[in-house]
Amino acid sequence: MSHYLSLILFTPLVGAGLLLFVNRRHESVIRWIANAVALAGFAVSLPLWFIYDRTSPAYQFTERLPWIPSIGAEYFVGIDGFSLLLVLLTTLMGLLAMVSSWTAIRERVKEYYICLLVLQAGMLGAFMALDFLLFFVFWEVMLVPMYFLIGVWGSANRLYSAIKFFIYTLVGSVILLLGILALYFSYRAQTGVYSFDITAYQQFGFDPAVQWWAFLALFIGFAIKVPLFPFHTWLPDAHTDAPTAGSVILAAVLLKMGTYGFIRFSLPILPDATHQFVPYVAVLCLVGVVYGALVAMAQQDWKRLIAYSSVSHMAMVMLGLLALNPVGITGSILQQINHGISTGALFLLVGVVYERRHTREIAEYGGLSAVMPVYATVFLVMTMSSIGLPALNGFIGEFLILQGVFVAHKVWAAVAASGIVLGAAYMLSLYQRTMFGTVTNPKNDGLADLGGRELLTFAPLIVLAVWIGLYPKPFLDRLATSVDRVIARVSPEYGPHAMVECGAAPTAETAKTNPAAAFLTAVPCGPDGKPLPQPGTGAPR
Amino acid sequence: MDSLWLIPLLPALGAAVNGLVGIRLFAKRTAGAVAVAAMAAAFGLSVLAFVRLLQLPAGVHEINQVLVDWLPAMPLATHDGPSGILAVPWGFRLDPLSAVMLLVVTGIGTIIHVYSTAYMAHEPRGGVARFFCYLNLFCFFMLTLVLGNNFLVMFVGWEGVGLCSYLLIGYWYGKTPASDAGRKAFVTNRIGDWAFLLGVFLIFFTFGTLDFRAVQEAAAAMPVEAAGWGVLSTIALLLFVGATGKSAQIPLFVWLPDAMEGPTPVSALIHAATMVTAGVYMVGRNAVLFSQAPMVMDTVAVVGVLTALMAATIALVQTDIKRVLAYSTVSQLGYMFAAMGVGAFAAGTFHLLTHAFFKALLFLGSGSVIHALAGEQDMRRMGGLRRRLPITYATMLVGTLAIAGVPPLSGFFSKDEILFRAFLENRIVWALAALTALLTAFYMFRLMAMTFFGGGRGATADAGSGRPGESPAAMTGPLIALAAGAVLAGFIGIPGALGGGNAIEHFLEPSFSASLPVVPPAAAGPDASAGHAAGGAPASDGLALGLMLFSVAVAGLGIAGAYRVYVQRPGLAAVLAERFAAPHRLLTHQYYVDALYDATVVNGTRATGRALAAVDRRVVDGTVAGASRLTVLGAWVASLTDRTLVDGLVNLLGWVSQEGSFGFRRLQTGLVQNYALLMLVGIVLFVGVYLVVR
Amino acid sequence: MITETHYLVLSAALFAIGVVGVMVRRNIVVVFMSIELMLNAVNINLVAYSHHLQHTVGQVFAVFVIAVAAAEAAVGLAILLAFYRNRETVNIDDMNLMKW
Amino acid sequence: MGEVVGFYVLATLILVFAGLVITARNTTHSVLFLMMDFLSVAALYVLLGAEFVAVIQILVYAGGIVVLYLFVVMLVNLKRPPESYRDPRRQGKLGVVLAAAVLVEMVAVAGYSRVAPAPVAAAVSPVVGNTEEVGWLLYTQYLIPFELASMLLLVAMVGAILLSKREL
Repeated sequence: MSHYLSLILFTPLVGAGLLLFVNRRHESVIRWIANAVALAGFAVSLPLWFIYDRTSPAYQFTERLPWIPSIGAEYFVGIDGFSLLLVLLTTLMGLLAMVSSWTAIRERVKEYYICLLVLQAGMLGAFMALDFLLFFVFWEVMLVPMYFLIGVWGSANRLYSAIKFFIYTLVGSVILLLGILALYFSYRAQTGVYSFDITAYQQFGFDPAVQWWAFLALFIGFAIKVPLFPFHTWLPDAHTDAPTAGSVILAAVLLKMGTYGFIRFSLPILPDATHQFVPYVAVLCLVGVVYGALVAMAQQDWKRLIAYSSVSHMAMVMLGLLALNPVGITGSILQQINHGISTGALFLLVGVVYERRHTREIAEYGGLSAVMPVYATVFLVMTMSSIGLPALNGFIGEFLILQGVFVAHKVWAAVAASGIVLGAAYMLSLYQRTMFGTVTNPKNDGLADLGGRELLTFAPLIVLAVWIGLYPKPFLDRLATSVDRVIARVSPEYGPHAMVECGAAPTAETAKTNPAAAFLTAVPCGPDGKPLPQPGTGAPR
Repeated sequence: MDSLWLIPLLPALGAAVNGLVGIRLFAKRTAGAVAVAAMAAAFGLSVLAFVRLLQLPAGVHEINQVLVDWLPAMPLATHDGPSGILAVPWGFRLDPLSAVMLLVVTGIGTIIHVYSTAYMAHEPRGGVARFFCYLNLFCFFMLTLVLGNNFLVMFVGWEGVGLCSYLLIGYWYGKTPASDAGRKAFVTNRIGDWAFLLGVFLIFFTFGTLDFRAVQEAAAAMPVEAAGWGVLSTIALLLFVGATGKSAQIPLFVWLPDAMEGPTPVSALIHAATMVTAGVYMVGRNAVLFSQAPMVMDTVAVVGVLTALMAATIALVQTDIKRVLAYSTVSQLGYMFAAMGVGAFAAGTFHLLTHAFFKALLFLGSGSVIHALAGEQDMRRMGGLRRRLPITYATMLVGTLAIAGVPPLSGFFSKDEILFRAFLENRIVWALAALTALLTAFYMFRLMAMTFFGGGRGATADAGSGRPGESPAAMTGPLIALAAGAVLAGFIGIPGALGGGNAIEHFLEPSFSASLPVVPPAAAGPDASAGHAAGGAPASDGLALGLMLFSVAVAGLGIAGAYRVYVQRPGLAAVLAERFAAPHRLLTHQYYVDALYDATVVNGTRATGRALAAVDRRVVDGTVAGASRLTVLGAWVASLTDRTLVDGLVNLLGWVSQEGSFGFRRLQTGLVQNYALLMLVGIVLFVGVYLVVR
Repeated sequence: MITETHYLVLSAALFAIGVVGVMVRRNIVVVFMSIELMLNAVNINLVAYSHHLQHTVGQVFAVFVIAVAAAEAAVGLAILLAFYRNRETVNIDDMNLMKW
Repeated sequence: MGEVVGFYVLATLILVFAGLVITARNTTHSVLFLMMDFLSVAALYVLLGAEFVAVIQILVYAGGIVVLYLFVVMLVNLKRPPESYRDPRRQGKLGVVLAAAVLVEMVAVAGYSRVAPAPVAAAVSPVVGNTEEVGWLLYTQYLIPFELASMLLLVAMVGAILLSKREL
């Protein structure tokens, strides 16, 4: 048992505590400390990438301490492939958000950075928690700093947006809590043990009726966070009025909480209910994909447009999960990372011009290519990443999702794929309206191009976008065993397959009684973890 | 030359150098030199690779190289259960078809790069580097498209060239029409890509692999879907829709004419020679698959020939020199699709090759004209340039003759081969194709006549005052090289009827048939695609000769017509336009297709978007707001109750205690000793109680 | 024979004297001293029982009480000085501002 | 016998000096009587076999605290008589009555209570001698209270300095 995850988790909190002791007048000291802490947080989390054992299907780096023994709640953290990528995304985006705020925030600097750091700790905790109650606590912890970020440092309509964000998500949280408690008591009723341990839940067969209600409750909680149509209306407001770093964190990490919730809780804990709900949720996703894209097309506000594009993209991510096959789920997770990178970058980009011009009205801009060529280039790369140009990250995710969905249901894939056509339409339209043409607004004449610090924030994102686009294997490898674990729960028919491919086949009756167990024993076979034939010129099957 | 992947990598490096360093630092010449060097090196490697392909032992027709895993193996169900595996490598394959495309892309690409160094010389310094960066990037993606050994790698190139096309069309981003055209091109292509992607999904679902060769083999093993619509037909149709987007066929052809807003070398390279032929290439790549779906083949042929005819008619009345060429390109692409549709894959590819030469030549020639006239593109303001631009005139004449199908230029052989095969397969297609050939000859000579013959008009007249005529050597050199190509390229495909060996058809054959080793090359019997021609009896030689004469006659008719109308009697065109006003208007407005699309799809989508945005604000968000209002109302009611009832009780209690406390207040004297006194009282009582109850 | 009861009565008497001092005197210094007397009364008790029970722990507590007394005296007198500096008086009856 | 005589002599001294402390008009006299009282109590401790506490009593009380009182009395240079104002609400007489009541009650308690003599003592300490035993207890069983007491003194010191300094 190591304390590595706790180290990662508490680094931002320690930083926030440190900031408490700094006099508020020393703004540059505060900035340096906060940025250093964020950098340290990222540096501390980075070795995870290397020491994570990609062949093991178990939760790794687990840490388990009693927390509230009387109700069975524990401080139980651990990560698998999903959380690994999301934790790294969080620390990276947290760092970039921090760096991007250097000049953008001029008032209440200390409180701002404390909020950001606490927010980061909340997100990390939510991604690491393996105890349902602990997860819920971190889930709520994220809410408060975000509320302040929007409400205090936001733009014109910030109070409305902040309260809307807070109350809307809180409603979801309450219903989520009901679902958690339903599972908790149901688990107690059937096993006699008080526990919030989700690793136990994931191996436990809940009563179908309980599953149905619990899925509904969890669905509402998570769907609001995703946000899935028609629960999405808080998102454009929150994004529009949040400060840049807030938008970045919101888009890059916070939205992932919803989809992460589905993959971590709803799918593996409630497999029967999942199968019942898939058609309905998928319809919402499909509506979301098309609807979000169409509404984005009509937006006049830069950030609102990207916010609606998020609605569309996140619906696509959800749809990938609902494919309930390895490719769809893998694509979905990868697309979460991709969405974090590209949409995070897009919000950072909006932040750059917002800081210079203090308006997000698309019509106020135009012809920026001429005055800010580097900016235009970065924006182009991220636009392309966002609309899924092959060789950039977005394509890999979208392809895997759509291929997975296609196998599950062909019409869904056809409808969802239309989202990429519409995506090109609205993003290129945005690009044209802002970057192309001549500079018509004299205020845009002297805009400074990206500075060194700003360029530094985009460099890792561009590198990641290209890396995932060209060689996503390291990412997909780290997801494989975790995906298999979920698949073994929701789509056991994929179990025997891996067995056949992986040598040592368990006996037929083990496979019959518990396909999931048979599948799991079959996973670690082969030292390289994938004894699969080399595709290519092989004979057709 | 073991590394096919080096070929696309070189232009990518060139693009990276120009993009990262060049835009800031390079002089115009340096930027051009870097780009040309990258392309020339890629061309050299391509030739080496081609030679190596020729040296392969008999029976082996491809070089397959897997660079690295792209998507690692993941289990995914196919139509026969959950045992499929989705795995995609970065794999490259050189076979005869891709070798031809490879040479076209790198060869013509290099020539056009050289041309661009002169053509773009007036641009600002950073702009030149940017231009070459895009152009090299385009070549990278095009080569990836050509060399990819599976659908996904091809799709990288497929979309990548779309991006570069977008960037290059919008190269002069300050001009609204340019950026509009770029966006239109990209989005229209995306519609095609939508179908293409679905086709790819279905291919995996059906065959469990995305490798081209494996798919062809598997498709060949399935029954021909002659009678009923089957999954192969669906796949083929989806792929073909993708091809219509990229190759500007009905119904997605509208973007190509607009794409002429880009610089002329771009039009030559991307929108004539290479990118737009990607659709044709893709169909050829999947020849076996398409052959198994005859209904789709018919669709391809009909769409191709209709596009060819429609574009040719539109080209008749265009006045912008580049738009004429653009519609001509659409028309010629239709030709190629018609060839593919009638099963003449080799002929289609042959035409692709020859077309790449003469259309690039024509575009570059028109660029030379535009360059000489300082940007003038309207043919009505040209004329009499024959003497002013002798090299341009001569080379363009070669190109025009080639496209018109005058023997022995390259266009004659390839076009004739298509017509011959169409005649054998489908007379209607043949008839329409022949009509198109007539129109082609006509409008091309109309272009020549309006540009080079007659007296100076408009821009030519203005420029007559002493502007030096001919373009620099860096522009005329490529023109001459391409002209040589346009003359000579045909000789690799001299049909059997003329005593030739039709070398290209035999060379390409392995790419269009399944199971290479199974069919011995010597047998030359009927196979999946190219059976009829090779197996044709000597009797068909006579037919072939007859058709050849016919098409020469058609070309001659077209040329003569154009000569009569535009050179001998210059007024006649206007008269004709007036007499046939309605058809003329229809043609000048391109059959109102653009207007129709704008009115329905484009504005429909936009209006839907606006409507949904309103719905989102009013209804969806309105519901949320309504819920919150309801809550507020409830809160108001509750607070009313609270104030009157609940608070009333509390206030009563407070009032009572307040009144009562006036008495107790006197205890609070503030004197320490009084407090001590009270403590003492407490102690006394306490101890007293203790003593009593002890 | 002196029993612990003798000591208890002695300490009770001393305590009572301290209480009287606290109650009747108005000079706050004297009041403080009276408190010291009461603490001493307690200490006598503790030490007496320590003797009676033959266990040292009572003395330990006496030591603690002395420590607390010292602290009390120091802080209390410091407060007194501060008060005197402001009000020029040590009369406890003048210190009645902290009411209500 | 000597113990009885000693006790009664010392008890008389203690009570007399205590009475003088609270009755003396002059505050300085009060302080001196207080010192005498403390010394008598110290002697009583010796009588009880608690030499260590006796020494502490002399050092801390008679030596330290009394001197502190003396300083304060000197510093508080009274311009007007200290007890000139008399608050009518103070009920001093009632206080005296209550004090008497307390006395009576406590004497009653003392009379009633009978503590079983010397229950084991368990011979916890490995050392002999009063001072050693006290020290041993302080540093073993009562280490934490002992340290806390030191913290308390430190805080008191800081507080006293803070309060009595004119300007911070």
